[in-house]
Amino acid sequence: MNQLQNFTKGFIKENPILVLVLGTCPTLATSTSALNGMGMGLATTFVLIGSNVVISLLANVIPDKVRIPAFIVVIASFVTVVDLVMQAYVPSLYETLGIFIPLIVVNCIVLGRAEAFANKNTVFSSLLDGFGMGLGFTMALGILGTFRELVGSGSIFGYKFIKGDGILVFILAPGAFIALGYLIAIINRVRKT
Amino acid sequence: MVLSLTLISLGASIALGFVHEFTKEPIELSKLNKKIEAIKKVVPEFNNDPAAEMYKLPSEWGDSLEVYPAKKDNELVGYGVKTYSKKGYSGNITLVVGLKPDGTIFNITVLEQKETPGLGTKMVLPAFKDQFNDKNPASFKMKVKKDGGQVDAITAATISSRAFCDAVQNAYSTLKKGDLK
Amino acid sequence: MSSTVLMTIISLTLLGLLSSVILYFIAQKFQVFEDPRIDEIQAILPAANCGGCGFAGCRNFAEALVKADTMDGLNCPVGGSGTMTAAARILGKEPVPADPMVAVLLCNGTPGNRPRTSKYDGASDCRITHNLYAGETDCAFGCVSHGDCVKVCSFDAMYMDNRTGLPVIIDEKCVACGLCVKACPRKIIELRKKAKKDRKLYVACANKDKGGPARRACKVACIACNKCLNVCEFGAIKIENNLAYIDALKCTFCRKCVSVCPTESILELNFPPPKAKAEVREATVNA
Amino acid sequence: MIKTFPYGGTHPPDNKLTADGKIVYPPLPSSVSIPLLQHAGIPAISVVTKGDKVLTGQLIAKAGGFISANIHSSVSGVVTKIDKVTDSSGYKQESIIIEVTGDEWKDTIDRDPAIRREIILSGEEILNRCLESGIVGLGGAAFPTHVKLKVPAGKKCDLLIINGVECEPYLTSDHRMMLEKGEEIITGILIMMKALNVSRAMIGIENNKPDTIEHLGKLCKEISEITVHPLKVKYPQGGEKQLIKALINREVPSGGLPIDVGVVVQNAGTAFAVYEAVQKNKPLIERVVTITGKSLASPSNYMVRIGTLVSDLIKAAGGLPENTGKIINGGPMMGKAVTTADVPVVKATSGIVILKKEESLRRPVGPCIRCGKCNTVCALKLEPYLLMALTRKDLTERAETERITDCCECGSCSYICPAARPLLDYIRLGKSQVLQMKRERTLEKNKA
Amino acid sequence: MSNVLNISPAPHIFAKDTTRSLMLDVIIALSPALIASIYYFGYGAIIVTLTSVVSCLVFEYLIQRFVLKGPVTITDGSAVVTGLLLAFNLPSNMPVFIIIIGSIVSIGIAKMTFGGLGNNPFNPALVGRVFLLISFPVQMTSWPVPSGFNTGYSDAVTGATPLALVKEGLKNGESVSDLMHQVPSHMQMFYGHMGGSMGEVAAAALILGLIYMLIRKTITWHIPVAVLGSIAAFTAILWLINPDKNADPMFHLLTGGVMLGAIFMATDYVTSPMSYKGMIIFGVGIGVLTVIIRVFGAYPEGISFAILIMNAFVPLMNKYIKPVRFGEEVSNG
Amino acid sequence: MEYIIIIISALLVNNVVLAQFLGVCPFLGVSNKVDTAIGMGGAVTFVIVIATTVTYLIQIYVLNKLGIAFMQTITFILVIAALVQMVEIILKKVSQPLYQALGIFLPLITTNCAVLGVAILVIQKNYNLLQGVVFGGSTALGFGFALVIMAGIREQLELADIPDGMKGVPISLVIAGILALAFMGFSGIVR
Ligand SMILES: Cc1cc2nc3c(=O)[nH]c(=O)nc-3n(C[C@H](O)[C@H](O)[C@H](O)COP(=O)(O)O)c2cc1C
Ligand SMILES: Cc1cc2nc3c(=O)[nH]c(=O)nc-3n(C[C@H](O)[C@H](O)[C@H](O)COP(=O)(O)O)c2cc1C
Ligand SMILES: Cc1cc2nc3c(=O)[nH]c(=O)nc-3n(C[C@H](O)[C@H](O)[C@H](O)COP(=O)(O)O)c2cc1C
Ligand SMILES: Cc1cc2nc3c(=O)[nH]c(=O)nc-3n(C[C@H](O)[C@H](O)[C@H](O)CO)c2cc1C
Ligand code: SF4
Ligand code: SF4
Ligand code: SF4
Ligand code: SF4
Ligand code: FES
Repeated sequence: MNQLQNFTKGFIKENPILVLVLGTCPTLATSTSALNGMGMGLATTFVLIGSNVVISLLANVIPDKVRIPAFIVVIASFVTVVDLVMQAYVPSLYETLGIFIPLIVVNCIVLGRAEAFANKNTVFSSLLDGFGMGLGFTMALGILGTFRELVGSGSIFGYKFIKGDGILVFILAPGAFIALGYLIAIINRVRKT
Repeated sequence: MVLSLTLISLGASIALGFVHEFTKEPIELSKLNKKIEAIKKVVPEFNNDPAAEMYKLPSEWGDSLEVYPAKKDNELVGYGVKTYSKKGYSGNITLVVGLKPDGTIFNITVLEQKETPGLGTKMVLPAFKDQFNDKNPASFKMKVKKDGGQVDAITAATISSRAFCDAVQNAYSTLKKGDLK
Repeated sequence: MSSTVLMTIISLTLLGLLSSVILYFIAQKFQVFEDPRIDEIQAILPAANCGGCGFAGCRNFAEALVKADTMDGLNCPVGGSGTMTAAARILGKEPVPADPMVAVLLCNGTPGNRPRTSKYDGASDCRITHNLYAGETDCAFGCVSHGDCVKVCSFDAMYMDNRTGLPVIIDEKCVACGLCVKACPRKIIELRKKAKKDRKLYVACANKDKGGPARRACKVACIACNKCLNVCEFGAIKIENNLAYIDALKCTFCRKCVSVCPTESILELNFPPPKAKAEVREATVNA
Repeated sequence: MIKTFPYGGTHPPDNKLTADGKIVYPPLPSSVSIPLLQHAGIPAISVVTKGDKVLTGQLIAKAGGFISANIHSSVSGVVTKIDKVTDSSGYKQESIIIEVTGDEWKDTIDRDPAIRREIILSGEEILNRCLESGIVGLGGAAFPTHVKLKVPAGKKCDLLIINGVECEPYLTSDHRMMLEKGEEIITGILIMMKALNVSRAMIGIENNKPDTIEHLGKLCKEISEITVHPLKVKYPQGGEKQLIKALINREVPSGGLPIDVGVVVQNAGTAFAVYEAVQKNKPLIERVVTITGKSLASPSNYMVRIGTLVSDLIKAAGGLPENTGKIINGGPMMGKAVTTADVPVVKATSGIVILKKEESLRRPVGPCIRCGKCNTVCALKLEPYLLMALTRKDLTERAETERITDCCECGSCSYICPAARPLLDYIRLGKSQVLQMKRERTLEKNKA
Repeated sequence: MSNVLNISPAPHIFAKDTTRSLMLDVIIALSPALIASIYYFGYGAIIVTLTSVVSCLVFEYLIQRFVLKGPVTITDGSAVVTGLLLAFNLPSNMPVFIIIIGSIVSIGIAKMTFGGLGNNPFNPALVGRVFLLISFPVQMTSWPVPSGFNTGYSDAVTGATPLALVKEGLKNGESVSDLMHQVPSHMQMFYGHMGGSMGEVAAAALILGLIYMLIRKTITWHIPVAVLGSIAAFTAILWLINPDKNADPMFHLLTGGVMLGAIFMATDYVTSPMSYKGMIIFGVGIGVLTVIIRVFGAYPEGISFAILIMNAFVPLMNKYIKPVRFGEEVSNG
Repeated sequence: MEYIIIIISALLVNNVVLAQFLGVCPFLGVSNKVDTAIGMGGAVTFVIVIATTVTYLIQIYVLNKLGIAFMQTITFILVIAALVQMVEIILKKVSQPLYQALGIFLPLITTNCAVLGVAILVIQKNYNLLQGVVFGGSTALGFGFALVIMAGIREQLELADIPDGMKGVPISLVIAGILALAFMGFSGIVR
């Protein structure tokens, strides 16, 4: 597979959220605003790239039988790094994302990529794959976050341009589900044609 | 194979141990900063280290509140009182209330709240919280109008507004009992 | 090195050790052996899950392929010979060549050809109509035009022609999965060997009534007059149950039968002009 | 309180236009077509060939097996051909076509109208006579009566129920029969009781036929074994399961037969046919048919020779009205629409209903609004909306566990549905698919 | 050829009721309440109703025509019912754009997404209402006070509803007997002289509608009786335990959306169980949840939530609560 | 009382899936059949209760004692992964029927973020062990509850004609949205 494809397939074709529907929890929880969504996306991207690279490096030395626990250790380490670094340098974002930072560990995308891709591919391909997937994730979160922020509170990236409130539901739980539902439906349609 | 996993764990733990070492201080610092920043916002200009001079006062509810005296050239210019209320719509509301030495409210910031976005969260907006500035709880009735007070509640978020008043009142009463002349 | 770092290292290493031991034992106990070739073959199958191979889905077919001794009788009509050769290569077996097939409709009962004798007013479903009665015309064998076949085709290879009231098969899209054959309650869709340039020559009729009633019911019905049987030099035609049938494996496309058929029930498609009868249907509609 | 079955049911407008029409004997037709399959089971086998001369009442086709029935010529004449003729099944069926030359009866038949009450034949002989005479149930299913009157080994029968309900709108053939041939019917009942060896019989009649209830009640006054029971008007009370439930509160188990609860149900007309066969040695060659419809000039009840074309009857009833949209063989709830008026009357034909164009069309189908009305009217407590949905999605196995095969095809669900869903259309299809699946399953089992 | 007969499987005759006639019955049954609310709230009621009904119809048309590209069935009347009921659930001074958003949600999200009439698991009008309640809490909780027929719309005098007043009062430690002086008398409430959503205030008019629908057999008694009965029973127990902290059952029945919900919204065919047993359980569930939310929850009124929550259980009820088939459990005596 | 509040809060008011967004993937993935939903609900409850107990003890007696609380994530996930597999083994030995009912779901649970999420939340909320277990158990029941309702609705919709693009995940999300909307009615029942 060519390298460009490794990079771009995460955007639409195999977009982790919109097509594979993985990692739904952080998607729903952290897309209350564009900024939060993208923050989460970038944190996940970092973990993805890191774990993909390390795992593709180690793939040959890890025996098959302890593959999964080994992957988990690697991934969890990166997550802890992100956790600590964010706590230190972007404390306010860290607070809003809350429990969903440690939960990157169980985000199926990360483990899934490690299993399905990094395990079998070169370091460079894995890096591109992780980066692309991460960006796809970030993009989807960004779109969802922007939409929810726009209709939910009438602002974009915190910049408010309508007076009063938006349609509050959209920054609450029900709105998250509904908005993601329609977003995926639209993507389904677009992909079909 | 047991060995390889052990080695990976070893590698990971070494890396993590060091990252932790590196970030330990910035994390402490950022936590501290948040407090200091908050205090800076709510009291007149000062040049001491309120965090270092922090002391605790027993509150009416049996526990104690942190009080941060702010001094300019060793003269008391105000107090930052870290206060809270459990009566919020969801979870506790934690504020830092800045009071001048005479008990007049200088400014308030919200440290922590988990209210509903778009409803209770409006308490962080100046439109609501700034109505307390320059009011002295001794004369100002710290209750929402619905309950016979003078505070304009956030529309459709009376509960949050009440909790806010409650927290402010708590700060004032605590300070008054202990320190305020 | 601070004590925290030390603690970290010791505890995590211990934990890693412990869990690796646990997981190792578990892994040993629980390895379910699954032939990796199943995955490989599934990967090359079209993933249409149409059941054209006779199995519940592509995965089941892959399992069957891996298990089977020879590839005899195992064929994925959707993937065609390319896929089957690839599968054979993975398995190290001989591919069994299967002729490409295509679905054809053995009925030409357009409204012009088949006068309507009643009006159906029940649920729109071929099977229901078929269970109820002979249909809107006097032909109890022909298409009842509710498109059950079209509904099941998952390759968009069929549509109902509103003018003729008959399903039309799009040769390029049809993969010969046979779903329509199964769906049709009148059993009037047949999978025939695909000829070059999509040429087709077949008796487009399924009426097993005797000549008279058949003809009365439909202008282009096969009346079993035996003329085609007699003119065919290749023994490709047989007549059973008052109905002629042209064997696609023996037919050479000489087209002699076409001209002798008194009812024009032999259809020739995709032949070069002048005798291009692809418009037969339309012609008869307009009539 | 007046009896009825407890759950479900509906009440379509009666429209019994011919309730007061005495049974008319129409002129003989010029030819008859007698299908070889007009009963439940396998077709009869023709014993005549083209050109044969036959007498009225002569055997022309022999029962093709145990569940099958003899067929007799209903006229005297010449067999012109044996050919496929479209009958009310909607398909072409093998039939014997006889050109009528006169009305010469076979001389073994006792044509004396006087009533013979005395039953001389033994139970065994009665069964034989029914078999010979080609008697089948006239209530609709046309199940061979000799089979039904023979209680299977291991089963017990303690009651005969006579179905005089006639719950179908429009139809009045049983009504008129019971009114005009009451005594024969009572004798027929006694004959069947003898064959079944039971000492009790009940006649169930819906309340909308007070004259019949009174008439039969009077006739049965002295006969303590037979009682007449008025029933509340409710469709489908004529269904045997409902009738049994209404009369004696026994529930035929799902998938079972009335005999499983010790009951045999026979139609009132069947009792008359049994009487004629046993006492008069007359085979089943004619029956009462109601020809009716709002647009028809003179709707009435006719005593019709089997094989007469419906078109001939309609002519007798004033001719086919201009705006006819549908001709139904049977009642409007369960009858079959026919493609042409040239279909023959068969043993099971109880009536011909003619609907005007505007009455004959279905309403446009809408989505199911889950109103539950279909569930409420289903006397078998099925969930028709669900059965239809399952069939539409080809979920045959689930349809089986939802007991689709219990459906008696009464049509109440389709009748009531406000969204005009073709419920029964799909349920019928689903039933056939479940049966197919079961057949395949047993095949599979036998193979293994 | 001209006289070709029609053929269809049996049966060949049909009952008179159609989907449209049933919907029409509901509309007729709703009209007393509509008249009452116009009487109490004036032009506002008319504007809200019109906006809601028209926009429901328009959105159903647009979606069927341009998004689903299927047949257009707006004439079946279900969208009108949804529109009416949505309007009935709103204050009579609702800004028009919010009503339109409510219609989009009702028709677009809650109904057409699932394939239109008959497929939606949740009551469309209530989804619309709850969506608005949470999105626009301010507008959704300022209730115009009935003032005879008035012509004001956006400037109507607003006040709290009896439920809200009592709830607020109880929270502040006042006793029920004190509070009862602040709210209209039971008789006034019965006739609808109180603040509230435009269609729900006049219990008398709603009961009239119930009687009509029962006579016409549009609905059966099971759901309304189960809802009202369980609310009465539950609140009676609370009231008997502590009459000073809990309002009497009559108060609970007459205030808020209980009547409207029990009679018109819990009975929606599409979103309620099929079997009578299921209906009773459904109704009791609604009753109990309503009281729980009213007494313990943040919202003064809970019936819309209660109905929606019970809607979610309907498929399970339909799956597990089935009629015992004829001949399934034979007990022949 | 305190426990009742924890239970109601976790079950209804702050339902894991509908309000807290944990375990959404299996909620969407394993909700097409009521029977499997019940199985999954049971399996998750089982694992969560055990996992919270073990992780709680590890946090208190290992991580906190050693001053390495920041290692929470990595230890918890390893423990959970090992635990799930151990449960699988033990279950197979101890109870065959239970294994057959829950076994197929166990591998799915490791990557269910509800399990790790609850373990972390118990620590964050400063619960004691019993509170933690009750919280974990009722959270898991809340998960099963939502899952079963969802499965019921989806089974019914299987017979309906849903617009093509909405089939599968999108419609499930919309249903979840409306459910979340309805569950907001419980807000305020417990603070
Ligand atoms: C989902 C939801 C979130 C809410 N959030 C808050 C909130 O954060 N703060 C608040 O005071 N009220 C909140 N409320 C509203 C309260 O339940 C209550 O209705 C309101 O405070 C009544 O106050 P009012 O008199 O100002 O209208 C919320 C309601 C709902 C349904
Ligand atoms: C829905 C339904 C309605 C029926 N209505 C009648 C009826 O009105 N009169 C009748 O004699 N048989 C009716 N039958 C047929 C009876 O169930 C039963 O088969 C018949 O009475 C048996 O008598 P037979 O064998 O003499 O025909 C009906 C059957 C069904 C399924
Ligand atoms: C079916 C239905 C459900 C309702 N649900 C609610 C609700 O959940 N919350 C609410 O505040 N109002 C709801 N309302 C409106 C209330 O009944 C009422 O207008 C308002 O909440 C309080 O009015 P009251 O104090 O007169 O009861 C509903 C109305 C209806 C008809
Ligand atoms: C008795 C009855 C009650 C109804 N109640 C409602 C309702 O509460 N909300 C609504 O949107 N539609 C209602 N409808 C209309 C219709 O059933 C509803 O829009 C469907 O849910 C749409 O699929 C009702 C219809 C009937 C016949
Ligand atoms: S036309 Fe028939 S055989 Fe061809 S792809 Fe479609 S269903 Fe299969
Ligand atoms: S070919 Fe068969 S399935 Fe297709 S429309 Fe005709 S009758 Fe129906
Ligand atoms: S036709 Fe079948 S399903 Fe319908 S009501 Fe009658 S018995 Fe029930
Ligand atoms: S009667 Fe018709 S609309 Fe009503 S539930 Fe049955 S099928 Fe659906
Ligand atoms: S992200 Fe939470 S379960 Fe998948």
